[in-house]
Amino acid sequence: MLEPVNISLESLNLMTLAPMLVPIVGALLILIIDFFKSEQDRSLYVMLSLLILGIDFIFLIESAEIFTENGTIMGVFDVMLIDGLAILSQFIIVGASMLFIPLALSQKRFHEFSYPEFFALFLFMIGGFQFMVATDNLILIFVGLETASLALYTLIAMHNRDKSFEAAVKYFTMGALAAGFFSFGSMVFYALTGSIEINQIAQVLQANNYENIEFVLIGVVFMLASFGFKLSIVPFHTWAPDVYEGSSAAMAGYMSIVPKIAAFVVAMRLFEFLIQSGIIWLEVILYALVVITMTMANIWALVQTDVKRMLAYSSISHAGFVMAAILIGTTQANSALFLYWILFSFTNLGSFSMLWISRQKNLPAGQSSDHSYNKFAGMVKTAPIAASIMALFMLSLAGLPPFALFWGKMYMISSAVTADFIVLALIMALNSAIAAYYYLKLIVYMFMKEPMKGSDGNVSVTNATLSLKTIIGFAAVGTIFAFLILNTLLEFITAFVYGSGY
Amino acid sequence: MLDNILSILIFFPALAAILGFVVDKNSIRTYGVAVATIEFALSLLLWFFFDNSASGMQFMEHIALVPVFGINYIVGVDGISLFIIILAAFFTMIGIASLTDTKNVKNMIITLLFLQMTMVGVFASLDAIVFYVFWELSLVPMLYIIGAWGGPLRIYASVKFFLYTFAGSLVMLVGILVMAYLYYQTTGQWSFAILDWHRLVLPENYQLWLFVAFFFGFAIKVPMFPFHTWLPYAHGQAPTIGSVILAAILLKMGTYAFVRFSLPMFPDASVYFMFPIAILAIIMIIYTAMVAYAQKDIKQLVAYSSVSHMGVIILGTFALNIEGISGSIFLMIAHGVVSGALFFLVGVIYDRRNTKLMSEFGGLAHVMPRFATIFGIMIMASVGMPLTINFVGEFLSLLGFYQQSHILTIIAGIAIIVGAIYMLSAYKKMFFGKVTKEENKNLPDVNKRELIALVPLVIITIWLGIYPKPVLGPISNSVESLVSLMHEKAVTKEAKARIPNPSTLIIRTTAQEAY
Amino acid sequence: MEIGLNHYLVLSTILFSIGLIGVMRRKNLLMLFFATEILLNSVNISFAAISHYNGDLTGQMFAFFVIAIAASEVAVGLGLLILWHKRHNNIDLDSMSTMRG
Amino acid sequence: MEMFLYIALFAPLVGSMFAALFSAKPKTLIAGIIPSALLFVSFIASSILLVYVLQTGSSIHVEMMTWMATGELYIPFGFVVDQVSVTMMMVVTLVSTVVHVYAIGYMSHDKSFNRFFAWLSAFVFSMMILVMSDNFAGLFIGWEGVGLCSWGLIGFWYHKESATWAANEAFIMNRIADLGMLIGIFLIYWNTGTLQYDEAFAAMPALETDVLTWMGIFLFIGAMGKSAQFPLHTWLADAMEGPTPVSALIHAATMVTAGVYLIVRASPLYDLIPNVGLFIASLGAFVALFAASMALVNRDMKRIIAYSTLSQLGYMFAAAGLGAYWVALFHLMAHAFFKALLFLGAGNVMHAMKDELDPFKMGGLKKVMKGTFIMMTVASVALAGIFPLAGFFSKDLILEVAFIDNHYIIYSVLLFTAALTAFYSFRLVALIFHGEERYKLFGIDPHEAYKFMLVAMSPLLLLAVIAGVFKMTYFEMVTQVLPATEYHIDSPIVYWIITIGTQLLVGAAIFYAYKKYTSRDIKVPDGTSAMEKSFGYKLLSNQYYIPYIYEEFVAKPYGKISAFFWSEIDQKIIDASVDGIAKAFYNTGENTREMHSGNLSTMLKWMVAGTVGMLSLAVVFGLAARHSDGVASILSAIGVK
Repeated sequence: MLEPVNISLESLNLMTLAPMLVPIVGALLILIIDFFKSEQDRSLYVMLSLLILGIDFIFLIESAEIFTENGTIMGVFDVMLIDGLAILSQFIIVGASMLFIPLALSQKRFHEFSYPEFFALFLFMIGGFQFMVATDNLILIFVGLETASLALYTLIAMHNRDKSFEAAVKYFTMGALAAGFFSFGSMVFYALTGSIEINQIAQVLQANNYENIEFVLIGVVFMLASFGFKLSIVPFHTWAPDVYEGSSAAMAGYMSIVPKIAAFVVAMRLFEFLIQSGIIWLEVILYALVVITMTMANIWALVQTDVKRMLAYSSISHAGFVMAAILIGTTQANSALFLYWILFSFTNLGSFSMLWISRQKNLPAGQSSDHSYNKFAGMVKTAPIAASIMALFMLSLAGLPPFALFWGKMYMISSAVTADFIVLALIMALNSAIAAYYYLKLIVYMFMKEPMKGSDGNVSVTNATLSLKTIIGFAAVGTIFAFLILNTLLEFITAFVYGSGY
Repeated sequence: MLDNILSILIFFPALAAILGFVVDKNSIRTYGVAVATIEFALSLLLWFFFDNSASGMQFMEHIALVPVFGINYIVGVDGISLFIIILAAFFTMIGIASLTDTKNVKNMIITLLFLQMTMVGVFASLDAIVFYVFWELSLVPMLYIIGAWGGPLRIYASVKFFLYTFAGSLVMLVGILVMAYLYYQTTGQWSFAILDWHRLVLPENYQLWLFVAFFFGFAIKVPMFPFHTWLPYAHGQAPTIGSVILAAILLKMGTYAFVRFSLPMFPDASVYFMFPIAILAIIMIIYTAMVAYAQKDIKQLVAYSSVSHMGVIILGTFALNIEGISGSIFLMIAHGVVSGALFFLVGVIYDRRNTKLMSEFGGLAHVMPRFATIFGIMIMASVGMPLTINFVGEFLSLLGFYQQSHILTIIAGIAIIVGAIYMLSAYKKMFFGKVTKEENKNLPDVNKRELIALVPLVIITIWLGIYPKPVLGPISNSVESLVSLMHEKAVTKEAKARIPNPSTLIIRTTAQEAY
Repeated sequence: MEIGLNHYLVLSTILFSIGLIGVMRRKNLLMLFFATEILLNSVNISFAAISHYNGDLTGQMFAFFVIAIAASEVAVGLGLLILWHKRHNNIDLDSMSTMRG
Repeated sequence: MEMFLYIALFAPLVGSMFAALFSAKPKTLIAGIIPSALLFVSFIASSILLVYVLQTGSSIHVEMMTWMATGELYIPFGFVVDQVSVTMMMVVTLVSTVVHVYAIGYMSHDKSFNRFFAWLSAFVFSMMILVMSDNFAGLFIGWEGVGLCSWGLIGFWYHKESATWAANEAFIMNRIADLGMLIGIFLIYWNTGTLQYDEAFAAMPALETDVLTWMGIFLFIGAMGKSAQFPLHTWLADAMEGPTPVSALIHAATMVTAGVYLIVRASPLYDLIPNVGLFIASLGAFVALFAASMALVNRDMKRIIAYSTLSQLGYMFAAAGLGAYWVALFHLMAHAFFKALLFLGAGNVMHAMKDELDPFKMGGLKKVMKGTFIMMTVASVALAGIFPLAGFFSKDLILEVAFIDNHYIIYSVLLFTAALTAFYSFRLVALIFHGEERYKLFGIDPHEAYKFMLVAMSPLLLLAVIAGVFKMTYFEMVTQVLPATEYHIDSPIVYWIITIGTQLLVGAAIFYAYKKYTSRDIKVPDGTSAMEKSFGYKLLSNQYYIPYIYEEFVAKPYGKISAFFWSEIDQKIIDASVDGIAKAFYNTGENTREMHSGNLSTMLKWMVAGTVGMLSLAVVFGLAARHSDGVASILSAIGVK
């Protein structure tokens, strides 16, 4: 006879589940509304999603408060792990999502936003990501990852263009392979340690002093491959440009931020202890991956003719840059990762939103892509403010002070310097110079070239609405005045990262 | 108000620029002139209340920005930076006032006002990160000015300018961060305050590496040989106002930074690298002067001459004694005035003929006597005629370096020969001889608007050449404390020997003692 | 000969490799999906075997989750496949390369 | 007295600025008169100072204001009027007053009349600074200032290619020398800690000879440029492109003697380094001969006089180099008078001959230009050193100095040169004023210059005749600051032999020149005569091919190297490598973008490849770690630590 299960509800710490449950419940709510009263305007769903995310955010604030008081909490059979990383990354996930959702209210009507399923899936995805970051159980990570990914594939496909199907299929197939890698990697760790909780894996490995080092490394390789895919690390990045190109600009912007921070957190949990235990191989491999990803992505971005594709490569490069934090592995580096990503989300969402507002319903005549550089030629004459804001985002992405991303870069490079990675710091710095070229290229087009013949001047801002403008304004203000909140952010992040032992 | 005068000086133009978007484009020029004049008046006020006898920082302001990481908004001026700030305000003023009719004049003026903010900011900031912010930010308006109003190759030139200097500064950024880390290691506190860093004594090998890191940022900005090739393009393509400000102020950022960062922070490294840098400077002086001689385009010629003169500034800076450093700082101002004026002058003729090729001119002295006179004065100033502003700087720079090396100074002194060669032959080509081209026969002489810019420059050129004391005095005071700081901080014996100890020097205020 | 843990692991690895090769070689989208299924399920074998060997249930739990995820993947994948087929009348990988560079 | 000092110094500046006000306007007579009047004022003030200095024997020293002061360096605008500088002031103000007045007539038809006076007075001001400064830096101001004005005045007729070329040449050559001067100044500063003459000289005896030698050499290099000593001499002859009053003032009387003045000023230094002095003297003697030889065959009136100037400068340097500073200064003064006179006379001739310069095309002008004829003859006699004119007292004294100091080579060179001097001077006089009236062939109608120009020249005439009278007064005055060596040949017989011998030699040369060049056979040379075809003649008339060598081996290569630097090094190496880096990145992108072929299969293969790559590395590393002992032994076996 099995003994009756006897668990006190309190020990489950159900509160830990609350933030993840909010979007899931919200998604169900949206589906239910649709069930009872279909054919509602998208603005309803947008606002509902926004509210739900708002509630999510409030829960997050609460857990942040709890964390500051009590430190890390485990819950639900010790499956949930609410530590600083989890809270910080959820802040980014939810915050960025809140910035994204209003972009659905564009001037032009796009297919996907008229479906309530879109918003439901979107919320599911957020829930998935939240699960993913708030646990160190490989199963839950896997489940969260796949929930989110599957939702994301669908969201991309819902853009309902040939290219978006293509993108979705590519993303999906590669995602499936990555899932295979993940499960294989988990299996190896399980085989080695008999556990699927990262904490315990680490303990066991350290206890037996990495005796089966080659098997550990095999596991690490598969994990790296799997997260390399999510983080678009070269050579696992090939999906990124196509998927970005295939999905709507807003979605692309979103993809460059949220899935990656989730993956970063998991990567941090997984690789940090390995790095700390001084496996040279991992250090070398990560070093190589970081440098190659940053540099090659930048180089590929140089030759692009489409702005969105360029931004895709630029996002890859930024991911490589941030990946350095995992390699460096100090508290400062990990804090820098979060700082960078918060600032990056402002800027990158802003720049993708700028593409979004310049989006036409159909491909402009004589163009092979939605956002070719040519389209922006002479924008300063037709839409000076939009051009200035776009330039602002570009300069920020290039790491020009005092705009948001500069501070992230600076802090990240500083962390490299502090950990004696001087050469890496130099490479990171000089990559900004390469990157500056293609960001400048857009500025050159906007400010120094004559407008294309036949463009009526409004082309560049056709898709703008108040809500889009608000988001862009928000991002722009955030980009310019980032230095004002920097101290608060830094204190907050450092405390949380430090508090979770990274 | 005086407590915040530096912040006002920095941010007033930026604020005015933002408000400028509202101003109608027919009135924008007046607006620009008014703003720049106010700014200039404020900078004069700064000078007026500046304590000439003090050597330290004045008008300091301190606002915490990111205290956890030691980044603070700290500004202040001493004799070294004061005059460059005034010069920046001055050039913006006369630049806007004499602006010829261009397309998009509104954008131009707003950009210039932004540029002014960054320029003043660079010279006033005493926190490395804030310095870096302004340093980098100054690229953007200049990029726009060259790229939007420049010549046929403007995009290439502007992007090259931006990327090249940007790449150099990024290496410097790493240097800054390393420096901050070393400070953190030593004191347990993050700080980017330059004055804090000045007090930090570093072992020699650290100094060497850091020196190199900073060197890239500064050398490209200066620009030192062999990093100079962006400059002829930038100047060649930039509109007049862009060249003027680039030559007069932006280039000085590099040399100023050497004085502000490299020397006091890395005295041993400065001594260690003195000769390599001096050799680079000499190559700059002679080689670029020769290249200037080979130019067909007068603006390119002036651009290369700028590089050549910057070599003398570098040489003076690395003399590491009071004479040399004071001379080099004075020469920064002098070169600003003179090369700024030369670019104005080239602009005058370009406006009339739309060409800068010297072969298109000839005999201009017949048709434009006033123009020829002013051009002549500036050329003579440029070749270092005594009683012009440049001579004081060049003389002191070379004099200073002579203490460190006789041979190198003699070679560097060739500057005064090769400088005369290209300048005089250019002057001869453009102004002497008969008027051969029909188009040149009826060129109007300089007009009032152009005189607004040129006459003050001529006056300054001669006034400060005859009586440099009001400027040289404060510079000298600050440099004296700089040199004594370097002497105290120096770790190696060689550095101690190379850097004089100012407290043992006899500073005179009159020659009468001997009689 | 007794069948031990290693045999299962070797089998799993072989299957995984087959899956990998399939992923690389297949030009038909449907076959590609099959290959990914092989990948995932090969891992399940290992999980089950290790779980049995270790005497705890975690591995089997993982395997169940993998199965569930594989199933939902198939659902989404087939959906996408059908959409693609509807539009292009083929499911050839080489036909989807409009985006490049 | 300070007031007079300032008046003497600044009156020319005021005059210059006054004239400059009118510089863009057509001829305004007052723009010539006022500067001339102010120069006269300056002359009067100088005279008062002279009297003061003579009477009291003391010097006047003022410090007007600080110029440069930083670190230990302190340079004031300080001025000193002592026996040496007051001599120079007298020469400068007197000659320049004369030249100014003369120029009012000479330039009366020039459209840039006003500009001329602005430059000319500015020159005088610079020259006054040069001679009056109490420190080396101030001297350098004047030094460069006169160079600038010389540039402006040589290139005064800027529409002429040759004039502007000569102006630039003069400026650049002078700059080469100025570098030496500058280095000399640096040396003085870093070794004595000051640039004030008196302090620096006071500190010098304590210094090492090496250092002093270098100081002497570098200062002398400076002097070589300004005084056009070999090898920097070519500019002086070319400078004759300027208006003749300029040649008289700048390139005969004042500026070119600045080098001599510098050596005299720095006599305390050169006294300490007799070796350098000997070198200076030797070079001076060489230049004297060298220049005189070129004057022998030249066919350009002004150039002949210019070479003569050069030659006389050689004399002065010979004297100064031998330590006879007061003799050098005395010759400088006397030379200023008669050479300026000679030039102004030549100017009259030029005017008369419509700017014709070839004396072979003149002849017999004494009939129409009596006044000029007399003046130029007297000046030539003075130049030749015939008793009792000025040249006798100053030039023959230099010969004596060389003789007494036992430098017989220098002595004989100088003596020979004296004969040559007499020859070419009277060759010129004979060709211009005597013989056939060859000018008629060219349809020129010569006329005498304005009366007032001749009147203006008369003080010079007077001084050229009687300057020798002041020798003893002068000696007593300047030797208060200069070494007072009296040069007397002990044995009266030797003295008389030498003196009379010299006079006879010179007289013979004059006679020969007259004989040769007053004959009716003189034709305008057409390059066919045997003499003209001889190597010696060609060598001399081409100035020893030195300008040619400079052009071919310095100027042209400089241009070529510059062009090479620009097009090959700057653009093709430096700039191309910068662009090359950028291009390399870009091309890498272009070449590897095929990685993103858009084909899903390829993408998957990349993923698998990446994994497999890492996997193999992992296995290698894992095995290596496991068998680290074995690996280490293998590695050490192949020599890797």
